[in-house]
Amino acid sequence: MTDTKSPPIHEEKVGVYICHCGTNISKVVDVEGVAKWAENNPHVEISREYKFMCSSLGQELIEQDIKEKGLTKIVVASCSPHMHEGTFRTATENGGLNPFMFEMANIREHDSWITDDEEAATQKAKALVNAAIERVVHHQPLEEIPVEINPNTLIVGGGIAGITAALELANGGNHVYLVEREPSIGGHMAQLDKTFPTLDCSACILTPKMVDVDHHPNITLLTWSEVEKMDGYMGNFEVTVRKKARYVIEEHCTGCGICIEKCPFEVVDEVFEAGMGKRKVIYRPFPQAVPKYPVIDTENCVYFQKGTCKACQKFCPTEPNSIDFEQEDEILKLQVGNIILATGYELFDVKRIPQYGYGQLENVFTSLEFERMANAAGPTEGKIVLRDLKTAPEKVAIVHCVGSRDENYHKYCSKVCCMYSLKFAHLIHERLPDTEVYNCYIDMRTPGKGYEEFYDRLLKEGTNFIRGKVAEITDSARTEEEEGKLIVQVEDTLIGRQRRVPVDMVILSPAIEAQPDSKDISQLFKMGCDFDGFFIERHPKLDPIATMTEGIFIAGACQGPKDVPDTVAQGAAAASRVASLISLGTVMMEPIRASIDKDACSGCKICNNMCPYNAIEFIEEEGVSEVITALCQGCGTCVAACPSGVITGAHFTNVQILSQIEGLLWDMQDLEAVPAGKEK
Amino acid sequence: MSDQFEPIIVGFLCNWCSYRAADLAGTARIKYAPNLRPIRVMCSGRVDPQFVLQALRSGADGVLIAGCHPGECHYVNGNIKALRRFLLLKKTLSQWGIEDERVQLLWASASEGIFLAEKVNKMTEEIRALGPLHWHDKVLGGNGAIPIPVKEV
Amino acid sequence: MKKYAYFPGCSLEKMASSYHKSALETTEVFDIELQELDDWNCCGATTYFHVDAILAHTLVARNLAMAEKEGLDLVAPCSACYKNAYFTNDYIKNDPDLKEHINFALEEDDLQFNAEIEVFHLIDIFANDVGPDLIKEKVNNPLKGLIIAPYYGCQIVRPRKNGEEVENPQFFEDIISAMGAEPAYFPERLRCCGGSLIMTNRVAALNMVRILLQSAEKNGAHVIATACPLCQVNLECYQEQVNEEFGTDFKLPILYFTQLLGLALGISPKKLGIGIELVSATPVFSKLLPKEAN
Amino acid sequence: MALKPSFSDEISNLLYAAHGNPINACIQCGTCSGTCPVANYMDQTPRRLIGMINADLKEDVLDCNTYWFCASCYHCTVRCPADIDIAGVMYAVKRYSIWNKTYSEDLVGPKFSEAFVKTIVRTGRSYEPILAPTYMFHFGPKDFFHEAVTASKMMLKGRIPVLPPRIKRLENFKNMIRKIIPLGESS
Ligand SMILES: Cc1cc2nc3c(=O)[nH]c(=O)nc-3n(C[C@H](O)[C@H](O)[C@H](O)COP(=O)(O)OP(=O)(O)OC[C@H]3O[C@@H](n4cnc5c(N)ncnc54)[C@H](O)[C@@H]3O)c2cc1C
Ligand SMILES: Cc1cc2nc3c(=O)[nH]c(=O)nc-3n(C[C@H](O)[C@H](O)[C@H](O)COP(=O)(O)OP(=O)(O)OC[C@H]3O[C@@H](n4cnc5c(N)ncnc54)[C@H](O)[C@@H]3O)c2cc1C
Ligand code: SF4
Ligand code: SF4
Ligand code: SF4
Ligand code: SF4
Ligand code: SF4
Ligand code: SF4
Ligand code: SF4
Ligand code: SF4
Repeated sequence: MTDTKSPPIHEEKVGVYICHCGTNISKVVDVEGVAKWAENNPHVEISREYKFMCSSLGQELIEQDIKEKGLTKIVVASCSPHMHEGTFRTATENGGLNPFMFEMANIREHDSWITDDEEAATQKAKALVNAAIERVVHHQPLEEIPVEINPNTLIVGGGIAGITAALELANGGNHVYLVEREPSIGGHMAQLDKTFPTLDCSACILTPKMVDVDHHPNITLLTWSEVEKMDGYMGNFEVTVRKKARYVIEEHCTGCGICIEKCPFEVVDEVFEAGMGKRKVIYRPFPQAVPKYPVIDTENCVYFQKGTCKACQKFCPTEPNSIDFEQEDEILKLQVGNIILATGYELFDVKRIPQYGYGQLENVFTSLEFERMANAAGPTEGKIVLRDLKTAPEKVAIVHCVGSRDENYHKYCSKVCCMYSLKFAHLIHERLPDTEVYNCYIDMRTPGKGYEEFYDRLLKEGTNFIRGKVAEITDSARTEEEEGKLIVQVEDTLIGRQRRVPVDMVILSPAIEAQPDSKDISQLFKMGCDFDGFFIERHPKLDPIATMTEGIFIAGACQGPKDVPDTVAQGAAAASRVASLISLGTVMMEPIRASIDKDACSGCKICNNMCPYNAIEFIEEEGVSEVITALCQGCGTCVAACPSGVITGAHFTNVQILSQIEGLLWDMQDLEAVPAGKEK
Repeated sequence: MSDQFEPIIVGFLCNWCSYRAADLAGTARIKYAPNLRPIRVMCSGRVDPQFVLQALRSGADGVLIAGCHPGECHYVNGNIKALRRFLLLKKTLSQWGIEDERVQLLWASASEGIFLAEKVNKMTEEIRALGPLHWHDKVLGGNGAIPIPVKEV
Repeated sequence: MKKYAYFPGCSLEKMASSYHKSALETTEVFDIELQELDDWNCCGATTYFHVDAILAHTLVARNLAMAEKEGLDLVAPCSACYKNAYFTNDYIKNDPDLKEHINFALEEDDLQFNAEIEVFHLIDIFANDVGPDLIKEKVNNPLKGLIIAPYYGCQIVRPRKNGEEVENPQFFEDIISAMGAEPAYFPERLRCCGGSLIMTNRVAALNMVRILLQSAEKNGAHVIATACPLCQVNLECYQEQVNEEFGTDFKLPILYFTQLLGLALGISPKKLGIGIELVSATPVFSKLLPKEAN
Repeated sequence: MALKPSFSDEISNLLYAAHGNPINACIQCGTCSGTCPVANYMDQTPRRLIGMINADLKEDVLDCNTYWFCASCYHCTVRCPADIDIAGVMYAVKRYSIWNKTYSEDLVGPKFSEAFVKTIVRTGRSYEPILAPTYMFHFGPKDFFHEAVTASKMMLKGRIPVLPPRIKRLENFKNMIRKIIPLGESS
């Protein structure tokens, strides 16, 4: 290890400051004794004790000593570095030293507060102080890393989370690229009928926002597009986006929809209509889609499959014609400073629970199918009917917790399904007043403003609530009453009896799941996702928007199941986090980073896949590895892993930690035959 | 201090979880064995086996490595790498006759102050029962050769 | 040729001799040898577990150990035996303490069990080793026109926990189709027949049998196929009692799947033990469509 | 922890080697009871039994017929969202009750189990005719009649053996069992 910037170790002049913290420390630790003892360490120039080191007088003491006594390193033994490391680094800097020439010994939280044994506490304090001294002499000056923030932002996912974030940022004058992989933005909210608990029409509140996105001068909307690659780091990301061919030229198309009308072929719409309705082969997912341009589904298009048809092109009234069968995917490279991921959720595949009969018993529906059915713009124009599309059900059962709160599938609670199951009950009461509704639930989870009141309303509307998780749904009738019905078998746990409830229709409320590709997405964006596939936030309470990777933020259901109000709050919060970075222009990053001594690297590549952030690159030409400083988060995993020992973790170097270990064990050395502590 | 043997345990505590757990134990004034001497590392994944060996060599009777629970690592999965390294290291240590109790790995989140304190107490008791390590007699047989640090495979 | 250690279990000795016979006949067609364990002991069905779990595991392990000694995987035709063997094997694999305890006892019979074998149900052999395609190939007397209700019962699929396999298995249906017959829609096919309750709670058990018979009959089944002697006895021998108790009129023959398969393979009914049923299977065969002349 | 293990601890300890979660993980969802084909014949549904064990209601648990009526079909076990082996719990309570002889006299289950086990321990194989009288005694007259009729029909079809089968290495076998449980040495 070469020390180029610091004086040779023996010339270091360390100042040691032991804090009483009123009596918090001195009650148990012999502060004076420790201070005096520390003078014996050959590196120590001066050792003092003081009542309150963090007070301005305490800080001045340090500054003065640096200036007057020519101190080169500072040790403060007081509280946790999580408390005052910043304070004393500043004092060190004010004294004229690099702020990293400082080390803190925690003799309060880790010592005086955990024992009443004065002798032991004093001994431990000495060890901690000595360790800090032995460490600090190896400290190197470090500079915080300034990073300029590109003011453009990428938002991935155009659900209500992405839309909200995009509008917030764009309204503040920042440019946004909004990438959505479906032909239209809107996400799941666009599929819903009414939204709980106030029952506003989903389209009525969403459409205006979608239109705003469409017209906003600061938003570049890229639908039918996907991110393929992300390079760079906070402030300077380069993102590669594939804009899939629509086969419709956006510049010419007026969105008149004649092509859709004229296309002679229809297929079942598995995405937007959740399989409940059909769409043409050239289509817009729904009438209010944004953007308005249709897209050709090449897999089903007769022209693409068989080479004839072209009806859409024939009838397109624009000049020049807007249909272009030769169109190709476009690859775009975007430069952005920050990224917000708002990729939302998927629904649990209810076929994984065969005893609920979905796919086998025709009148078992999923919640999303029911939403489409209840939607006035949906396939049945809002009529609630069985699969035959004629018969109104006389009895409906709604099954809660399908795939949620279940160790066999997902352990977590999906949070929104109790509420929307109540909403469904209400919609049925409203449209089919004579129909009986049974909600089978384990616990009714309605925490939220106005939510419990909504539950209360449903109780009064006459919904039959059965507390019990449905065991199975069958068409195996055992009595006359059950003949021709779906039988919901469940224990009514409040009376302790198994019941068989014959109904005409069953609605399953499946778990909210992470997107099936969320692992890939998290790797693409070099951040983490949890076991269930939801993106991991930096802190579950105090930083639910940021991720462990600087410059990448998350919002909405991609972070965990949530309803629209929570999603909107996160979308706006993510936008404000990005906005504050943009307004700073340049941010300083902690210099705790790894670096590789290229000359000594053996090129074994072991470190390459150690790094959780993929911050280590192998340079083929030179046959060595290199740390991309801006991506490195300073965990030190690679440092510990390198068999050649050529990676240095700044501020946590091997020599610093090894010296700290020895300093810590100062009182044990004489027990050992061989004196350790040789420089490595 | 009483006359009984007081083992010295060097603790490598991860900055995000276990170090904070130790802070919390202090803030909550939980009383536990002062035998643990903590060193802060950014991540349990930073704990190089040579640190553990150095601590034992320099007179520690035990080493505690503590990090975030699996799945909660601040750096995605550094703790899993620590675990892997730890298991390898244990193999070597047991070949040298070093008892299992002396080197332990622990998951403690920032809120688990009491848990950490209890673990430190337990470990202190366990090592107290074993007695001092006497590394040089035990491992080197007095010949001064330095064992090769265990590396990732 | 594939070879397995065969653990017939107590009921196959006499009560289900037809299962025993037909199992041997049909496996032979597919070149599979079932080598009966020498001096096997009763595995206790479920009852041992009422008394002592370790005893139960030990008794099962004795049989397993004998199979292991031969270097063979174990096949059991009875679902209860299979379940016991499967779980004892599984538990011993995962619990070294249990293994030690059991081997301590097995010493007395000069045995040792390392849980290095696998345990299969007889029907697994036909579903996996043989497979529906090969069955189809060997069938020379397809059971055209016959509607067979596949009765899985409990322990072939449970308590193993492998998702859809458990709640929506298809292998029995596939075997039936391969015989040239039609598998009946049988929504209660996974429901317990109450076998172990017939002694302890007769009415409950009879009602459970009734539910199964009712479902099979309603869905047009001519016969119920089982893969377990306990299920067979329950569904067949108690039919009369069910009729008495509930005023029903069930006359559903209950045959082992190996008997039906044997017929499809052209083996004579006698060799398959057909003829000793309490509910005669003869009327069933009149349902068979005449064989096309070719 | 208390000095004397609670009833729920005792039952948990009896779940020897079973897979799954401890029974206090139960969320009282009722999937087990909703699934159970025998639930409507039981004094308490399986869910309630689990709840009662967790509440240490030892007397009430042992008094009810639930665990004797369990058919060991394992349907509850595979469906339990808390991954509790409910069928295993039923066995554990059965064992507890047999060991402590707390079952009520009019139940057939425990008698049957004991008789069955005795036969096997004596011969290594099970033999229905020997078994039948031991438990049939506990049937009501109507049940007994039914059993007798069914059994004689089976006898006619040659489906019940006349002589009890025995295994060959019976002494070894008995010694083996002695190592696990004390035999009443009645054989
Ligand atoms: C049946 C049902 C009823 C509901 N009812 C209500 C209700 O009444 N009230 C309420 O408050 N909440 C309700 N919710 C919840 C509501 O749907 C969600 O809170 C909300 O949709 C979450 O919005 P989001 O933007 O996070 O995700 P999403 O709506 O899922 O949007 C995500 C978007 O990202 C896109 N995307 C995904 N991956 C990528 C990628 N890799 N690249 C580009 N784009 C991508 C998707 O195509 C989608 O457009 C209901 C949910 C369901 C299932
Ligand atoms: C017993 C208990 C335990 C909890 N535990 C948890 C937990 O474990 N985890 C969790 O996530 N949440 C917990 N919570 C909830 C948590 O306390 C709240 O979510 C959180 O404190 C809300 O923060 P706030 O800033 O909105 O409000 P507050 O914390 O109430 O802060 C409001 C501030 O505004 C000041 N103020 C009020 N009016 C005026 C005025 N007119 N002018 C100037 N100042 C004013 C008040 O003095 C106060 O300082 C708990 C709550 C309780 C009651
Ligand atoms: S520096 Fe820390 S220990 Fe010292 S007075 Fe301030 S808070 Fe207390
Ligand atoms: S007909 Fe032409 S202009 Fe009209 S929507 Fe279709 S492509 Fe666009
Ligand atoms: S070419 Fe394709 S999209 Fe166009 S009308 Fe024909 S089928 Fe429809
Ligand atoms: S919100 Fe309700 S229905 Fe959804 S998982 Fe949670 S408890 Fe179950
Ligand atoms: S582990 Fe070390 S030697 Fe190997 S490539 Fe990385 S830096 Fe180079
Ligand atoms: S210190 Fe951690 S984040 Fe930085 S390069 Fe090494 S492994 Fe990656
Ligand atoms: S299914 Fe499991 S969690 Fe639900 S009540 Fe039964 S034991 Fe409890
Ligand atoms: S195992 Fe027992 S309790 Fe569980 S469902 Fe079957 S009969 Fe009921």
